[in-house]
Amino acid sequence: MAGNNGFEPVIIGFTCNWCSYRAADMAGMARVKYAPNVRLIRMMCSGRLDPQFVLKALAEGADGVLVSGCHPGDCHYLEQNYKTIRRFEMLKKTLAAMGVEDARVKLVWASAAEGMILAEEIDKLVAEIKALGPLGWKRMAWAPEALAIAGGDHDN
Amino acid sequence: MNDDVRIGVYVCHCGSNIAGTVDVESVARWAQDSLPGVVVGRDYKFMCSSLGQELIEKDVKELGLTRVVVAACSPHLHEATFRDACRRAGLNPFLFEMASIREQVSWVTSDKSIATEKAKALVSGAVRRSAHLEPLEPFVVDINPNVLVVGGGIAGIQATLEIADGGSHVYLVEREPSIGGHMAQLDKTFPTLDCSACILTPKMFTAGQHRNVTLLAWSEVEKVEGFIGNFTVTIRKRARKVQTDICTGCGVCEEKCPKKVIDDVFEAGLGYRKAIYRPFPQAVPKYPVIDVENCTYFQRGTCKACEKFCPTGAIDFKQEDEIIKVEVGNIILATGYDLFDCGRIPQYGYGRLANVFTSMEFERLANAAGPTGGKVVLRDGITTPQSVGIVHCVGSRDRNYNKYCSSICCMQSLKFAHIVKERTGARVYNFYIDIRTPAKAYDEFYQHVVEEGIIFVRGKVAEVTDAARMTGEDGKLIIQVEDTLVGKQRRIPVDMVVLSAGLEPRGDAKETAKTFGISCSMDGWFIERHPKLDPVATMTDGIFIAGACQGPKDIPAAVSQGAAAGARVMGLINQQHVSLEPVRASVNADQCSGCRICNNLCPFNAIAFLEDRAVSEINPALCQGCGTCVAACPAGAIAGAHYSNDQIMSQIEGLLMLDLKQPAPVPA
Amino acid sequence: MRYSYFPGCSLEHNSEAYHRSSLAITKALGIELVEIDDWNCCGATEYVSLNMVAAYALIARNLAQAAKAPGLDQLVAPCSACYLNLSKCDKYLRTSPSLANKVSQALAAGGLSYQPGSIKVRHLLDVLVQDVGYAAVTARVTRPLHGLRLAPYYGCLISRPGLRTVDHDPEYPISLDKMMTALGAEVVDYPYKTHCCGGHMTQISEATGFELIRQLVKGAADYQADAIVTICPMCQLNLDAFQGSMNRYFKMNYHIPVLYFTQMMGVAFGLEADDLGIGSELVDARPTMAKIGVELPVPIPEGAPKRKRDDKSLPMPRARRETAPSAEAQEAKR
Amino acid sequence: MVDQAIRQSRPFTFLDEVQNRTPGESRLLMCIQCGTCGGSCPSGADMEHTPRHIFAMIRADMREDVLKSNTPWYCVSCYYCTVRCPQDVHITEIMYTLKRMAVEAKLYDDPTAPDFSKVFINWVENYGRAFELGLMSQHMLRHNPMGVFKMADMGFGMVTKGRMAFTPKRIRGIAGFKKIIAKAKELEAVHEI
Repeated sequence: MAGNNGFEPVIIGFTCNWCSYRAADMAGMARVKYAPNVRLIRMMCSGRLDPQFVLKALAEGADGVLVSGCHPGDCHYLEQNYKTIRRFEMLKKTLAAMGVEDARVKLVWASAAEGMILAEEIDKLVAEIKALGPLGWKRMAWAPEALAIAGGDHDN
Repeated sequence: MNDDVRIGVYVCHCGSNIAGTVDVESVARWAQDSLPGVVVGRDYKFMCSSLGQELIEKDVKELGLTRVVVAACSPHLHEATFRDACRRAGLNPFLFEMASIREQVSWVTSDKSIATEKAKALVSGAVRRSAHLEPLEPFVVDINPNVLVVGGGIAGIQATLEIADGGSHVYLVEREPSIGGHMAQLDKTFPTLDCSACILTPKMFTAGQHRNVTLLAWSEVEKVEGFIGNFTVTIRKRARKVQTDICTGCGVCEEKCPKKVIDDVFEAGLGYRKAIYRPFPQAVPKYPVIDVENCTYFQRGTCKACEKFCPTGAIDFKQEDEIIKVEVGNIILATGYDLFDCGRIPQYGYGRLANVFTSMEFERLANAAGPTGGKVVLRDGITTPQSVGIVHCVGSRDRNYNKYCSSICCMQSLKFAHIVKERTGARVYNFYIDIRTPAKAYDEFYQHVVEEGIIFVRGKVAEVTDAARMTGEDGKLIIQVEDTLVGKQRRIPVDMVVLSAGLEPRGDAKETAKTFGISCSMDGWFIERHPKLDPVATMTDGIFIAGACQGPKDIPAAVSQGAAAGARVMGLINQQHVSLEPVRASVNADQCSGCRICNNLCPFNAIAFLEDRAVSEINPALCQGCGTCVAACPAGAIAGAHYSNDQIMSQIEGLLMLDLKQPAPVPA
Repeated sequence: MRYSYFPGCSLEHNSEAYHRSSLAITKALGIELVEIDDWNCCGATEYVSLNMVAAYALIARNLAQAAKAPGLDQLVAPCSACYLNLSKCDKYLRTSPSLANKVSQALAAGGLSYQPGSIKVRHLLDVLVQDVGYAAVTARVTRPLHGLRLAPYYGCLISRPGLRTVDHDPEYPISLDKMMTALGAEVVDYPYKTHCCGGHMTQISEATGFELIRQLVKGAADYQADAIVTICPMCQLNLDAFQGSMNRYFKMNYHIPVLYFTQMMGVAFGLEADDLGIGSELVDARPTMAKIGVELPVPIPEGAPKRKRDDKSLPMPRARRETAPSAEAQEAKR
Repeated sequence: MVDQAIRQSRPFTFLDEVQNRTPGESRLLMCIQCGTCGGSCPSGADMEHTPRHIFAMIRADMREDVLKSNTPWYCVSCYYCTVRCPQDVHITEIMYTLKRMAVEAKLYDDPTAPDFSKVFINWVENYGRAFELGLMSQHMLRHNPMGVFKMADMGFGMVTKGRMAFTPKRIRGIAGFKKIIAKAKELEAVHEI
């Protein structure tokens, strides 16, 4: 793999239980080989995505974030992924204001049958983030501030 | 983190499925050495085996584990298995967590060291999350014993009868005026060649008469609400324009109706029906419907011949659609298939060349109750063909159309060959790529047809044309094909061509899936819960599928699935109640500021605002656990059980491998 | 409307009539065709048979030349082989990185460069159908081709390769049918409409080449077509120039004129036959042309055959897709 | 990654070679031997082996027999096989590849078709444009001297109708054009797609 000095990004992926996590299952069953850089978290619905999860991931060292759910209109909970879209748009604006490149955070729809598509999208995302290089938020001076935002009421 | 958390980590080899790519021993050892809270890390050949489960149970008891993490396949496969093991060991099953290192690591990664690293990260995430898990009690709901079956083809009828005979009530919804489905159109059924109607009609009749069956033909499901055990289904009963309580099904109206219409559905476009009609004489229910679009009265305002002649005065031109609601505990979908439209392959000439027929047209042609009374003739209605070419795989196994095998066409084509031979003595060619006859007595049937002198040409037909080029071709249809066993291009003149059309998902399968909350495969078939081990269940509890809506299927397979779905539903009904995941949201009233932001977010209307206390409250019976309100609450007052902020935040930390404990000293 | 124009070698000489009629009708329709400066041969089907990189490099040279023209990003080719080669080359340059790399190195050696995807290659028929439209064509007709029975012949290269434009079904295209109908002609449901004319086969194997020509000409004769209408110079050459040799080879006596669709359009637009290059064909087209010199009375349709009382025939399947307008439907329209 | 490594470590087969030398994706591996190509081919009746058979031979590593076959040379590039192929095998492109390989290996039996291409190319390379009269006369004299007489009336017709030029036309930028061709041929020698 030709890379940015061998830079291998770490990406956190948020998937819903019904479509995109099953798409990952499907990609596995089909033995599709794709970039190993994404580590998935299962939630019941992409509507569960709290923007602070994304900030937390980036602040704690992830180089990018993938958010994935059922296709609009196919939501297991009828319409919650439309709320994901709205929330995601707001999140993007916030991230842009914080200087995070647009390509680092990506929203992908994948139905339970679309393992191939999810794998392709992951490959694309990884390639794009490789081209951007590490995010390195953790090393930045104001990272504690971001962490504070991200941490919120999370007592750990 | 809670200091007295004691976590056990179990890494599965899954034979070589995982161990072939991931260094499972090192993952287990590393987990024990480096992950905070982990007191034991083990690897085992098959964690899901009874020995693997016993290993967990033993550790829970002997080492006092308070959390269990298994790194193996997808939780969709074995989460329930390991939760049971925990329960047996006295640990609350929701203190169990799983990492999918097969589907997400070993099967999708080639490099062993990279795969091992990723597996470690996933295990770390699961371990960190598990520390924050809380014990939960499953949510128990009663199961309404009534069942909805959608689709009155053979699979739906079979499911209906299984359940109705078992004593529960079934609402059988059918879109067409009569149940029976595609099977009612067929002439004979392979491999035994018994007459399709003869074996189907008794079943249709029983379903129509059964005291436990409410038959809703000429009806469609509009809306489904609720969840397993408690669905509310809205059904549109379309207006027949005939009062079924007084109609005797005598058929006089049909006789007297002056408007003839080409019957695209039952006769596959090969025959006619009237504007008021029953698709076929043995229709169940026996009442006719008025086809408003073709009825002279509805189009021009005069006629009413049916009303004039109806002996009981059952015609009701003013009848309107009726919307009814039924309460059921389980739903079986048996919505069947559509036939591939042969006109999509222009080089086969269907629609342009008169004597090119589709398989369903041929069925009607061969059917004694069909437009020719069972005579196999050309489109002129009189000429018996001297030679017939039957083309396999039309629209199947072809990336230009459908890449899957439609599975019924080989046997169907062999059956056609036999019927043509038997009734006309014509020379019959079968053009095939592979002959697939894998079920009981199928290959014997193939042998039998070969013995009858049918000619088999191995090659996918390139084109069918009426453009004669050589002597002997004038006035014929010429089938151009490479005879692959000879290795030469051949042009074979015939009188009749039968295209063995493939099966396709219903044109509206996607909408149906959406209505019932299930998913379709890339090809458009409904997806089963597991392709081998759970073929009639879906990912949505309480929704089952049977027959060709799940994939191409012949009659025996469709019947098996209908019966299987019936048995699955009966099992649930007998349990009387079902435990649901306690993944629910709840409001901490002390923290709720009463801003009502969450109120409009819930599509299930589970959130109510208590005016007197000025706080929102969530009804756990209605909540489906998506967590959208949890993410939205500005005060952080809504807790999402099993997917709390704490749990997800810790999983993020774990996945990023933060704060690993110092490697434990090597034991002496 | 302005487009870059790639005439190709055939249109320079043996199919000059196509060149001339194309320019005449596009002018009549208000389209300006700007010939690419110093274009070269597209290599036909020959070059890629021997050298792949060189074949695509010399096609790419044309794309590079076209890209030099300011403000013109659409390139029109009337020759099907040129059209296919140009569009295929652009596609492979976009999808095959190592080929693209080699081709760009080769172009650089000649001081040129081309950014794949910057030129959209289109066939003349496609432009006339999509950008002008049938209605606009009909509006320009001053001498309707009433009474002419035409066999629309697409040939293979434009209809297929998956590089085809939206209008074309690889097996059963209908745009040319509709174009001819728009001129007032009657089209026959020509079963060979996308069959092959044989390409260079007359030069390689007479038996093969002439047999393909025979089928096409016989098919048109069987359908009593007054002419075959073509959109490709190679097809025209094979069917027209070799029709005599084919007749001799098989001891046949077919006589089916082969004309370009642009010539038919020009005639319908009332342009002079000479300006359209009519008269340069080897199979005499005068009898065909004579038919439209005079406005023939439109024959009264007998109407759709009614089902007789004792008619046992079964209904024909009803088309669920668009097909070429049948003679009946056309009659009904008039 | 690993797949690539395995592919590189095992012996290079004729199949690999054909696949590698076809632009885009040949999908040759996907052939199910159904014969749609052979059935659809307008010149299929005159081929020694139908395209389907050729693909089986390629898989059987029958390099010499494949390259000697007249099959690719009878391909008229009509693309019927390609659009009809149920497995989306890029048959016409593979035929071009086989032609190039046959010429390179000098393995065709009948030189008529390759020579035709060569003569054609020769004119193009020297003038930048095709020259039919030169092509046809040169080709005919070499391969079918009698054909010249048989086709004389056709040629005569073409000339009298002004459809045949007597002199080839040379493009202005012929120098640059030749450089492009030269460079391309140099790069042609490196076979990998």
